[in-house]
Amino acid sequence: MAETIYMVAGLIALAGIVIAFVRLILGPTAADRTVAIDAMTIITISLITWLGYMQGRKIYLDVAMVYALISFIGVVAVARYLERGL
Amino acid sequence: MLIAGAIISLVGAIFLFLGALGVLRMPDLYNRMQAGTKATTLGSILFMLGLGLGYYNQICICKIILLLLFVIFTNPISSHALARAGHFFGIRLIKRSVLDALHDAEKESEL
Amino acid sequence: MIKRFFSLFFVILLIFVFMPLVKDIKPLSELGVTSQKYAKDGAKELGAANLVTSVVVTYRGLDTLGEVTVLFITTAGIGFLLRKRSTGKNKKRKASEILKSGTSFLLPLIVLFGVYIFTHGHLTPGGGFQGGVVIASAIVLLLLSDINLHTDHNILNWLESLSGGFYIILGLLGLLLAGGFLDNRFLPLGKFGEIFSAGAIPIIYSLIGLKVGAELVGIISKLGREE
Amino acid sequence: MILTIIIVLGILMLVAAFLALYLKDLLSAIIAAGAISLMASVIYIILAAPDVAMTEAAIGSGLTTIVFLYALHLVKKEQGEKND
Repeated sequence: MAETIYMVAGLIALAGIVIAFVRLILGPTAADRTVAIDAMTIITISLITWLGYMQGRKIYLDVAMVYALISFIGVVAVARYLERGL
Repeated sequence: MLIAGAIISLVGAIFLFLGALGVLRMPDLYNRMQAGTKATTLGSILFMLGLGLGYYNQICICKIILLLLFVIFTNPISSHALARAGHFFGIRLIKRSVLDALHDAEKESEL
Repeated sequence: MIKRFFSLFFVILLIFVFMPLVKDIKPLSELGVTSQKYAKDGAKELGAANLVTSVVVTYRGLDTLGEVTVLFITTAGIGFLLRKRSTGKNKKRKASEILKSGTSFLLPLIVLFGVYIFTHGHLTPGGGFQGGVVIASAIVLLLLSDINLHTDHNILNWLESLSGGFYIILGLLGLLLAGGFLDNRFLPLGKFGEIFSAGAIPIIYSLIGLKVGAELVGIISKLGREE
Repeated sequence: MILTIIIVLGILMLVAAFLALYLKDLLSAIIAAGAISLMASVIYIILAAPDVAMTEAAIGSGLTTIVFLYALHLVKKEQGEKND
Protein backbone atom coordinates (compact mmCIF):
# COMPACT_ATOMS: atom_id res chain seq x y z
CA MET A 1 0.00 0.00 0.00
CA ALA A 2 2.55 2.55 1.15
CA GLU A 3 5.00 1.41 -1.53
CA THR A 4 2.35 2.00 -4.20
CA ILE A 5 1.70 5.53 -2.96
CA TYR A 6 5.45 6.27 -2.92
CA MET A 7 5.72 4.98 -6.48
CA VAL A 8 2.82 7.12 -7.67
CA ALA A 9 4.42 10.15 -5.99
CA GLY A 10 7.70 9.57 -7.83
CA LEU A 11 5.95 9.19 -11.17
CA ILE A 12 4.07 12.48 -10.59
CA ALA A 13 7.40 14.19 -9.90
CA LEU A 14 8.79 12.70 -13.13
CA ALA A 15 5.81 14.16 -15.02
CA GLY A 16 6.75 17.50 -13.46
CA ILE A 17 10.23 17.25 -14.98
CA VAL A 18 8.72 16.62 -18.42
CA ILE A 19 6.37 19.61 -18.10
CA ALA A 20 9.12 21.97 -16.97
CA PHE A 21 11.22 20.73 -19.88
CA VAL A 22 8.59 22.05 -22.31
CA ARG A 23 9.30 25.53 -20.95
CA LEU A 24 13.01 24.88 -21.59
CA ILE A 25 12.16 24.20 -25.24
CA LEU A 26 9.69 27.08 -25.67
CA GLY A 27 11.21 29.77 -23.46
CA PRO A 28 11.60 32.99 -25.43
CA THR A 29 14.62 34.28 -23.52
CA ALA A 30 17.52 32.67 -21.72
CA ALA A 31 16.11 33.78 -18.36
CA ASP A 32 12.96 31.70 -18.91
CA ARG A 33 15.10 28.70 -19.72
CA THR A 34 17.09 29.23 -16.55
CA VAL A 35 13.88 29.29 -14.53
CA ALA A 36 12.89 25.99 -16.12
CA ILE A 37 16.31 24.51 -15.29
CA ASP A 38 15.96 25.73 -11.70
CA ALA A 39 12.60 24.02 -11.26
CA MET A 40 13.87 20.86 -12.95
CA THR A 41 16.86 20.77 -10.62
CA ILE A 42 14.73 20.87 -7.50
CA ILE A 43 12.47 18.13 -8.82
CA THR A 44 15.55 16.11 -9.77
CA ILE A 45 16.94 16.34 -6.23
CA SER A 46 13.64 14.98 -4.92
CA LEU A 47 13.71 12.25 -7.55
CA ILE A 48 17.23 11.17 -6.57
CA THR A 49 16.13 10.87 -2.95
CA TRP A 50 13.13 8.86 -4.11
CA LEU A 51 15.33 6.52 -6.15
CA GLY A 52 17.53 5.96 -3.12
CA TYR A 53 14.47 4.98 -1.12
CA MET A 54 12.96 2.75 -3.79
CA GLN A 55 16.19 0.87 -4.52
CA GLY A 56 17.20 0.68 -0.86
CA ARG A 57 20.52 2.49 -1.40
CA LYS A 58 20.79 5.20 1.23
CA ILE A 59 24.16 6.41 -0.08
CA TYR A 60 22.36 8.18 -2.93
CA LEU A 61 21.55 10.98 -0.49
CA ASP A 62 25.16 12.20 -0.81
CA VAL A 63 24.69 12.62 -4.55
CA ALA A 64 21.52 14.63 -3.95
CA MET A 65 23.39 16.93 -1.57
CA VAL A 66 26.18 17.56 -4.07
CA TYR A 67 23.52 18.27 -6.66
CA ALA A 68 21.71 20.79 -4.47
CA LEU A 69 24.89 22.78 -3.79
CA ILE A 70 26.41 22.70 -7.25
CA SER A 71 23.30 23.51 -9.27
CA PHE A 72 22.64 26.50 -7.02
CA ILE A 73 26.05 27.88 -7.98
CA GLY A 74 25.32 27.25 -11.66
CA VAL A 75 22.05 29.21 -11.52
CA VAL A 76 23.72 32.09 -9.67
CA ALA A 77 26.44 32.16 -12.35
CA VAL A 78 23.88 32.43 -15.15
CA ALA A 79 22.07 35.18 -13.27
CA ARG A 80 25.26 37.17 -12.74
CA TYR A 81 26.09 36.78 -16.44
CA LEU A 82 22.63 38.07 -17.40
CA GLU A 83 22.95 41.22 -15.29
CA ARG A 84 26.49 41.82 -16.66
CA GLY A 85 28.20 41.35 -13.35
CA LEU A 86 30.54 38.49 -14.18
CA MET B 1 3.86 5.83 10.10
CA LEU B 2 4.76 4.49 6.68
CA ILE B 3 1.31 5.35 5.30
CA ALA B 4 1.55 8.87 6.74
CA GLY B 5 4.96 9.34 5.14
CA ALA B 6 3.63 8.09 1.82
CA ILE B 7 0.69 10.48 1.90
CA ILE B 8 2.91 13.44 2.84
CA SER B 9 5.26 12.66 -0.04
CA LEU B 10 2.29 12.30 -2.40
CA VAL B 11 1.13 15.81 -1.43
CA GLY B 12 4.69 17.03 -1.98
CA ALA B 13 4.78 15.43 -5.41
CA ILE B 14 1.53 17.15 -6.33
CA PHE B 15 3.06 20.47 -5.28
CA LEU B 16 6.12 19.72 -7.43
CA PHE B 17 3.87 18.95 -10.38
CA LEU B 18 1.85 22.13 -9.89
CA GLY B 19 5.04 24.16 -9.68
CA ALA B 20 6.24 22.72 -12.98
CA LEU B 21 2.81 23.40 -14.49
CA GLY B 22 3.09 27.00 -13.31
CA VAL B 23 6.49 27.30 -14.98
CA LEU B 24 4.84 26.22 -18.21
CA ARG B 25 1.60 28.20 -18.01
CA MET B 26 2.34 31.52 -16.30
CA PRO B 27 2.43 34.58 -18.57
CA ASP B 28 5.74 36.30 -17.82
CA LEU B 29 9.15 35.61 -16.31
CA TYR B 30 8.47 36.79 -12.78
CA ASN B 31 5.24 34.84 -12.39
CA ARG B 32 6.97 31.75 -13.74
CA MET B 33 9.76 32.22 -11.25
CA GLN B 34 7.29 32.51 -8.42
CA ALA B 35 5.67 29.22 -9.36
CA GLY B 36 8.97 27.56 -10.13
CA THR B 37 10.63 28.32 -6.83
CA LYS B 38 7.99 28.76 -4.14
CA ALA B 39 5.80 25.81 -5.04
CA THR B 40 8.71 23.51 -5.78
CA THR B 41 10.47 24.43 -2.53
CA LEU B 42 7.39 23.50 -0.52
CA GLY B 43 6.91 20.42 -2.66
CA SER B 44 10.45 19.17 -2.19
CA ILE B 45 10.29 19.80 1.57
CA LEU B 46 7.13 17.71 1.87
CA PHE B 47 8.38 15.03 -0.53
CA MET B 48 11.66 14.50 1.30
CA LEU B 49 10.01 14.64 4.74
CA GLY B 50 7.66 11.90 3.62
CA LEU B 51 10.56 9.81 2.39
CA GLY B 52 12.37 10.46 5.67
CA LEU B 53 9.42 9.07 7.62
CA GLY B 54 9.72 5.96 5.49
CA TYR B 55 13.34 5.35 6.44
CA TYR B 56 14.02 3.71 9.77
CA ASN B 57 17.72 4.55 9.82
CA GLN B 58 18.79 7.48 11.99
CA ILE B 59 21.71 8.59 9.83
CA CYS B 60 19.41 8.78 6.81
CA ILE B 61 16.97 11.05 8.61
CA CYS B 62 19.86 13.33 9.66
CA LYS B 63 21.09 13.45 6.08
CA ILE B 64 17.62 14.26 4.78
CA ILE B 65 17.30 17.11 7.29
CA LEU B 66 20.70 18.44 6.15
CA LEU B 67 19.56 18.18 2.52
CA LEU B 68 16.38 20.07 3.38
CA LEU B 69 18.45 22.80 5.04
CA PHE B 70 20.57 23.11 1.90
CA VAL B 71 17.45 23.38 -0.27
CA ILE B 72 15.81 25.94 2.03
CA PHE B 73 18.91 28.13 2.14
CA THR B 74 20.05 27.94 -1.47
CA ASN B 75 16.75 28.13 -3.32
CA PRO B 76 15.62 31.65 -2.33
CA ILE B 77 19.09 33.08 -2.99
CA SER B 78 19.25 31.69 -6.50
CA SER B 79 15.73 32.81 -7.36
CA HIS B 80 16.43 36.29 -5.99
CA ALA B 81 19.59 36.56 -8.11
CA LEU B 82 17.68 35.35 -11.14
CA ALA B 83 14.79 37.80 -10.70
CA ARG B 84 17.20 40.71 -10.30
CA ALA B 85 19.10 39.57 -13.37
CA GLY B 86 15.88 39.41 -15.36
CA HIS B 87 15.03 42.95 -14.31
CA PHE B 88 18.40 44.36 -15.32
CA PHE B 89 18.44 42.27 -18.49
CA GLY B 90 15.44 44.31 -19.56
CA ILE B 91 12.54 41.90 -19.30
CA ARG B 92 9.36 43.90 -18.67
CA LEU B 93 6.44 42.85 -16.53
CA ILE B 94 3.24 41.80 -18.21
CA LYS B 95 0.78 44.69 -18.75
CA ARG B 96 -1.76 43.45 -16.23
CA SER B 97 0.62 43.69 -13.27
CA VAL B 98 0.33 46.69 -10.98
CA LEU B 99 3.52 47.11 -8.97
CA ASP B 100 7.22 47.15 -9.87
CA ALA B 101 9.03 48.23 -6.74
CA LEU B 102 12.62 47.88 -8.04
CA HIS B 103 11.79 50.00 -11.10
CA ASP B 104 10.21 52.70 -8.92
CA ALA B 105 13.18 52.69 -6.56
CA GLU B 106 15.58 53.16 -9.47
CA LYS B 107 13.51 56.08 -10.79
CA GLU B 108 13.49 57.75 -7.40
CA SER B 109 17.25 57.42 -7.02
CA GLU B 110 17.73 58.98 -10.46
CA LEU B 111 15.56 61.99 -9.65
CA MET C 1 20.95 20.41 -51.57
CA ILE C 2 23.80 18.13 -52.58
CA LYS C 3 25.35 18.66 -49.16
CA ARG C 4 22.17 17.55 -47.42
CA PHE C 5 22.01 14.50 -49.68
CA PHE C 6 25.56 13.57 -48.80
CA SER C 7 24.99 13.96 -45.09
CA LEU C 8 21.86 11.79 -45.28
CA PHE C 9 23.80 9.19 -47.23
CA PHE C 10 26.56 9.28 -44.63
CA VAL C 11 24.09 8.81 -41.77
CA ILE C 12 22.52 5.79 -43.49
CA LEU C 13 25.98 4.34 -44.07
CA LEU C 14 26.79 4.80 -40.37
CA ILE C 15 23.56 3.04 -39.44
CA PHE C 16 24.57 0.04 -41.52
CA VAL C 17 28.06 0.03 -40.03
CA PHE C 18 26.91 0.16 -36.42
CA MET C 19 23.81 -2.03 -36.79
CA PRO C 20 25.58 -5.30 -35.91
CA LEU C 21 26.85 -3.75 -32.68
CA VAL C 22 23.30 -3.07 -31.55
CA LYS C 23 21.76 -6.25 -32.91
CA ASP C 24 24.24 -8.74 -31.52
CA ILE C 25 24.50 -7.21 -28.07
CA LYS C 26 24.00 -9.64 -25.22
CA PRO C 27 23.98 -8.73 -21.56
CA LEU C 28 26.97 -10.24 -19.79
CA SER C 29 25.89 -13.16 -17.65
CA GLU C 30 29.04 -13.14 -15.52
CA LEU C 31 31.95 -10.84 -14.77
CA GLY C 32 35.23 -11.02 -16.61
CA VAL C 33 38.36 -12.45 -15.02
CA THR C 34 39.78 -9.15 -13.72
CA SER C 35 36.48 -7.76 -12.45
CA GLN C 36 35.70 -11.06 -10.78
CA LYS C 37 38.95 -10.84 -8.86
CA TYR C 38 38.23 -7.23 -7.85
CA ALA C 39 34.67 -7.97 -6.78
CA LYS C 40 35.63 -11.05 -4.80
CA ASP C 41 38.88 -10.05 -3.13
CA GLY C 42 38.87 -6.24 -3.32
CA ALA C 43 37.08 -5.50 -0.08
CA LYS C 44 39.04 -8.11 1.86
CA GLU C 45 42.41 -7.16 0.42
CA LEU C 46 42.32 -3.38 0.72
CA GLY C 47 39.69 -2.82 3.40
CA ALA C 48 37.70 -0.12 1.60
CA ALA C 49 33.92 -0.28 1.82
CA ASN C 50 33.49 1.54 -1.50
CA LEU C 51 34.94 -0.82 -4.07
CA VAL C 52 35.15 1.89 -6.74
CA THR C 53 37.59 3.77 -4.54
CA SER C 54 39.89 0.84 -4.14
CA VAL C 55 39.87 0.28 -7.91
CA VAL C 56 40.51 3.95 -8.69
CA VAL C 57 43.16 4.61 -6.07
CA THR C 58 45.03 1.36 -5.75
CA TYR C 59 44.37 -1.16 -8.49
CA ARG C 60 44.31 1.50 -11.20
CA GLY C 61 46.32 4.13 -9.34
CA LEU C 62 48.56 4.92 -12.29
CA ASP C 63 45.51 6.01 -14.33
CA THR C 64 44.55 8.44 -11.59
CA LEU C 65 48.08 9.83 -11.64
CA GLY C 66 47.70 10.35 -15.40
CA GLU C 67 44.36 12.13 -14.96
CA VAL C 68 45.79 14.49 -12.37
CA THR C 69 48.70 15.21 -14.72
CA VAL C 70 46.28 16.01 -17.55
CA LEU C 71 44.47 18.48 -15.30
CA PHE C 72 47.79 20.07 -14.38
CA ILE C 73 48.70 20.50 -18.06
CA THR C 74 45.26 22.07 -18.70
CA THR C 75 45.81 24.60 -15.93
CA ALA C 76 49.25 25.45 -17.28
CA GLY C 77 47.84 25.87 -20.81
CA ILE C 78 45.05 28.18 -19.69
CA GLY C 79 47.51 30.25 -17.68
CA PHE C 80 49.75 30.50 -20.73
CA LEU C 81 46.95 31.51 -23.11
CA LEU C 82 45.34 34.09 -20.82
CA ARG C 83 48.56 35.58 -19.54
CA LYS C 84 48.06 39.06 -20.96
CA ARG C 85 44.62 40.54 -20.94
CA SER C 86 43.45 43.78 -22.41
CA THR C 87 42.32 46.19 -19.72
CA GLY C 88 38.68 46.77 -20.49
CA LYS C 89 36.45 49.36 -18.94
CA ASN C 90 35.21 48.07 -15.62
CA LYS C 91 31.43 48.17 -15.99
CA LYS C 92 30.54 45.41 -13.57
CA ARG C 93 27.26 45.57 -11.77
CA LYS C 94 27.67 45.04 -8.06
CA ALA C 95 26.15 41.95 -6.49
CA SER C 96 23.12 42.42 -4.30
CA GLU C 97 23.25 42.39 -0.52
CA ILE C 98 21.22 39.19 -0.23
CA LEU C 99 23.65 37.30 -2.41
CA LYS C 100 26.61 38.59 -0.39
CA SER C 101 25.26 37.64 3.01
CA GLY C 102 23.95 34.34 1.69
CA THR C 103 27.39 33.55 0.32
CA SER C 104 29.14 34.37 3.56
CA PHE C 105 26.71 32.05 5.33
CA LEU C 106 26.88 29.19 2.84
CA LEU C 107 30.61 29.22 2.08
CA PRO C 108 31.82 27.38 5.22
CA LEU C 109 29.06 24.80 4.80
CA ILE C 110 30.05 24.07 1.21
CA VAL C 111 33.77 23.82 2.01
CA LEU C 112 33.03 21.53 4.96
CA PHE C 113 30.88 19.35 2.72
CA GLY C 114 33.69 19.11 0.17
CA VAL C 115 36.10 18.02 2.90
CA TYR C 116 33.53 15.44 4.02
CA ILE C 117 33.31 14.05 0.50
CA PHE C 118 37.00 13.48 0.05
CA THR C 119 37.73 12.21 3.53
CA HIS C 120 34.87 9.71 3.33
CA GLY C 121 35.78 8.62 -0.18
CA HIS C 122 36.43 5.04 0.91
CA LEU C 123 33.03 4.71 2.62
CA THR C 124 30.51 6.67 0.55
CA PRO C 125 30.37 7.62 -3.13
CA GLY C 126 32.64 10.43 -4.15
CA GLY C 127 36.28 10.99 -3.57
CA GLY C 128 39.14 13.32 -4.26
CA PHE C 129 38.00 14.60 -7.60
CA GLN C 130 34.41 15.33 -6.58
CA GLY C 131 35.43 16.90 -3.28
CA GLY C 132 37.95 19.12 -5.07
CA VAL C 133 35.26 20.25 -7.50
CA VAL C 134 32.89 21.12 -4.64
CA ILE C 135 35.58 23.22 -2.92
CA ALA C 136 36.39 24.95 -6.20
CA SER C 137 32.68 25.72 -6.67
CA ALA C 138 32.64 27.39 -3.26
CA ILE C 139 35.47 29.67 -4.35
CA VAL C 140 33.58 30.36 -7.60
CA LEU C 141 30.58 31.46 -5.52
CA LEU C 142 32.89 33.85 -3.70
CA LEU C 143 34.08 35.28 -7.03
CA LEU C 144 30.49 35.59 -8.29
CA SER C 145 29.27 37.55 -5.30
CA ASP C 146 31.96 40.23 -5.52
CA ILE C 147 33.42 39.56 -2.11
CA ASN C 148 36.98 40.77 -2.40
CA LEU C 149 39.23 37.79 -2.23
CA HIS C 150 42.81 38.24 -3.29
CA THR C 151 43.54 34.76 -4.55
CA ASP C 152 47.22 34.53 -3.91
CA HIS C 153 48.55 32.47 -6.81
CA ASN C 154 51.70 31.66 -4.90
CA ILE C 155 49.73 29.89 -2.17
CA LEU C 156 47.70 28.01 -4.80
CA ASN C 157 50.86 26.92 -6.59
CA TRP C 158 52.50 25.81 -3.35
CA LEU C 159 49.39 23.85 -2.30
CA GLU C 160 49.17 22.16 -5.66
CA SER C 161 52.85 21.27 -5.83
CA LEU C 162 53.02 20.05 -2.26
CA SER C 163 49.98 17.80 -2.56
CA GLY C 164 51.20 16.44 -5.90
CA GLY C 165 54.63 15.74 -4.44
CA PHE C 166 53.24 14.00 -1.37
CA TYR C 167 51.01 11.91 -3.63
CA ILE C 168 54.09 10.59 -5.44
CA ILE C 169 55.91 10.07 -2.12
CA LEU C 170 53.00 7.99 -0.80
CA GLY C 171 53.09 5.95 -4.00
CA LEU C 172 56.81 5.33 -3.55
CA LEU C 173 56.25 4.37 0.11
CA GLY C 174 53.78 1.77 -1.11
CA LEU C 175 56.45 0.50 -3.51
CA LEU C 176 59.04 0.27 -0.71
CA LEU C 177 56.97 -1.06 2.20
CA ALA C 178 54.11 -2.97 0.53
CA GLY C 179 53.24 -4.67 -2.72
CA GLY C 180 53.73 -2.01 -5.36
CA PHE C 181 53.41 1.58 -6.51
CA LEU C 182 50.45 3.29 -4.74
CA ASP C 183 49.72 0.22 -2.63
CA ASN C 184 47.76 1.34 0.42
CA ARG C 185 48.71 -1.46 2.77
CA PHE C 186 51.76 0.11 4.38
CA LEU C 187 49.41 1.59 6.96
CA PRO C 188 47.21 -0.71 9.10
CA LEU C 189 43.92 -1.59 7.41
CA GLY C 190 41.83 -0.97 10.51
CA LYS C 191 38.25 -2.04 11.08
CA PHE C 192 36.14 -2.41 7.95
CA GLY C 193 33.69 0.46 7.45
CA GLU C 194 35.20 3.02 9.83
CA ILE C 195 36.79 6.29 8.87
CA PHE C 196 40.33 5.32 9.90
CA SER C 197 40.45 2.26 7.74
CA ALA C 198 41.60 1.15 4.31
CA GLY C 199 45.26 2.01 4.91
CA ALA C 200 46.49 5.03 3.01
CA ILE C 201 43.42 5.53 0.81
CA PRO C 202 41.93 8.48 2.81
CA ILE C 203 45.29 10.27 2.85
CA ILE C 204 45.82 9.77 -0.88
CA TYR C 205 42.27 10.93 -1.61
CA SER C 206 42.70 14.04 0.55
CA LEU C 207 45.86 14.92 -1.36
CA ILE C 208 44.09 14.41 -4.70
CA GLY C 209 41.21 16.56 -3.49
CA LEU C 210 43.49 19.42 -2.46
CA LYS C 211 45.37 19.23 -5.75
CA VAL C 212 42.23 19.18 -7.91
CA GLY C 213 40.63 21.98 -5.90
CA ALA C 214 43.72 24.19 -6.18
CA GLU C 215 43.98 23.59 -9.92
CA LEU C 216 40.33 24.35 -10.63
CA VAL C 217 40.42 27.50 -8.51
CA GLY C 218 43.47 28.52 -10.52
CA ILE C 219 41.60 28.01 -13.82
CA ILE C 220 38.51 29.95 -12.71
CA SER C 221 40.41 32.83 -11.16
CA LYS C 222 42.57 33.16 -14.26
CA LEU C 223 39.41 33.28 -16.42
CA GLY C 224 37.64 35.81 -14.21
CA ARG C 225 40.53 38.10 -13.41
CA GLU C 226 39.72 41.77 -13.84
CA GLU C 227 42.85 43.82 -14.15
CA MET D 1 8.74 1.16 -14.06
CA ILE D 2 12.47 1.88 -13.82
CA LEU D 3 12.67 1.29 -17.56
CA THR D 4 9.98 3.94 -18.10
CA ILE D 5 12.05 6.51 -16.21
CA ILE D 6 15.15 5.65 -18.24
CA ILE D 7 13.24 5.97 -21.53
CA VAL D 8 11.61 9.30 -20.59
CA LEU D 9 14.87 10.82 -19.37
CA GLY D 10 16.75 9.51 -22.40
CA ILE D 11 14.28 11.14 -24.79
CA LEU D 12 14.56 14.41 -22.84
CA MET D 13 18.36 14.13 -23.08
CA LEU D 14 18.18 13.76 -26.85
CA VAL D 15 15.85 16.77 -27.15
CA ALA D 16 18.18 18.84 -24.97
CA ALA D 17 21.13 17.85 -27.15
CA PHE D 18 19.23 19.00 -30.26
CA LEU D 19 18.42 22.27 -28.50
CA ALA D 20 22.06 22.80 -27.58
CA LEU D 21 23.01 22.35 -31.22
CA TYR D 22 20.28 24.36 -32.92
CA LEU D 23 19.57 27.32 -30.64
CA LYS D 24 20.94 30.56 -32.04
CA ASP D 25 21.37 32.20 -28.63
CA LEU D 26 24.63 30.90 -27.20
CA LEU D 27 23.58 31.39 -23.58
CA SER D 28 20.49 29.23 -24.14
CA ALA D 29 22.69 26.60 -25.75
CA ILE D 30 24.90 26.55 -22.64
CA ILE D 31 21.82 26.13 -20.45
CA ALA D 32 20.56 23.27 -22.63
CA ALA D 33 23.96 21.61 -22.34
CA GLY D 34 23.57 21.83 -18.57
CA ALA D 35 20.19 20.10 -18.87
CA ILE D 36 21.84 17.15 -20.62
CA SER D 37 24.06 16.42 -17.65
CA LEU D 38 21.09 16.89 -15.30
CA MET D 39 19.33 13.98 -17.00
CA ALA D 40 22.53 11.99 -17.39
CA SER D 41 23.28 11.99 -13.69
CA VAL D 42 19.81 10.63 -12.87
CA ILE D 43 20.32 7.89 -15.44
CA TYR D 44 23.70 7.03 -13.92
CA ILE D 45 22.04 6.76 -10.53
CA ILE D 46 19.41 4.39 -11.91
CA LEU D 47 22.22 2.30 -13.39
CA ALA D 48 23.69 2.07 -9.84
CA ALA D 49 26.82 4.16 -10.43
CA PRO D 50 26.66 6.89 -7.77
CA ASP D 51 30.33 7.85 -8.13
CA VAL D 52 29.92 8.62 -11.81
CA ALA D 53 26.64 10.40 -11.12
CA MET D 54 28.33 12.62 -8.56
CA THR D 55 31.12 13.47 -10.99
CA GLU D 56 28.62 14.21 -13.74
CA ALA D 57 26.58 16.45 -11.44
CA ALA D 58 29.60 18.35 -10.17
CA ILE D 59 31.46 18.75 -13.45
CA GLY D 60 28.74 18.72 -16.07
CA SER D 61 26.08 20.94 -14.62
CA GLY D 62 28.16 23.15 -12.37
CA LEU D 63 31.71 23.80 -13.35
CA THR D 64 31.42 23.35 -17.14
CA THR D 65 28.55 25.83 -17.25
CA ILE D 66 30.57 28.37 -15.29
CA VAL D 67 33.66 27.94 -17.46
CA PHE D 68 31.54 28.31 -20.61
CA LEU D 69 29.93 31.46 -19.18
CA TYR D 70 33.32 33.01 -18.42
CA ALA D 71 34.53 32.11 -21.92
CA LEU D 72 31.43 33.67 -23.52
CA HIS D 73 31.94 36.78 -21.40
CA LEU D 74 35.57 37.10 -22.53
CA VAL D 75 34.67 36.58 -26.20
CA LYS D 76 31.90 39.20 -26.08
CA LYS D 77 34.25 41.64 -24.37
CA GLU D 78 36.96 41.19 -27.01
CA GLN D 79 34.42 41.67 -29.81
CA GLY D 80 33.03 44.80 -28.15
CA GLU D 81 36.50 46.30 -27.95
CA LYS D 82 37.14 45.57 -31.60
CA ASN D 83 33.91 47.27 -32.65
CA ASP D 84 34.65 50.42 -30.68
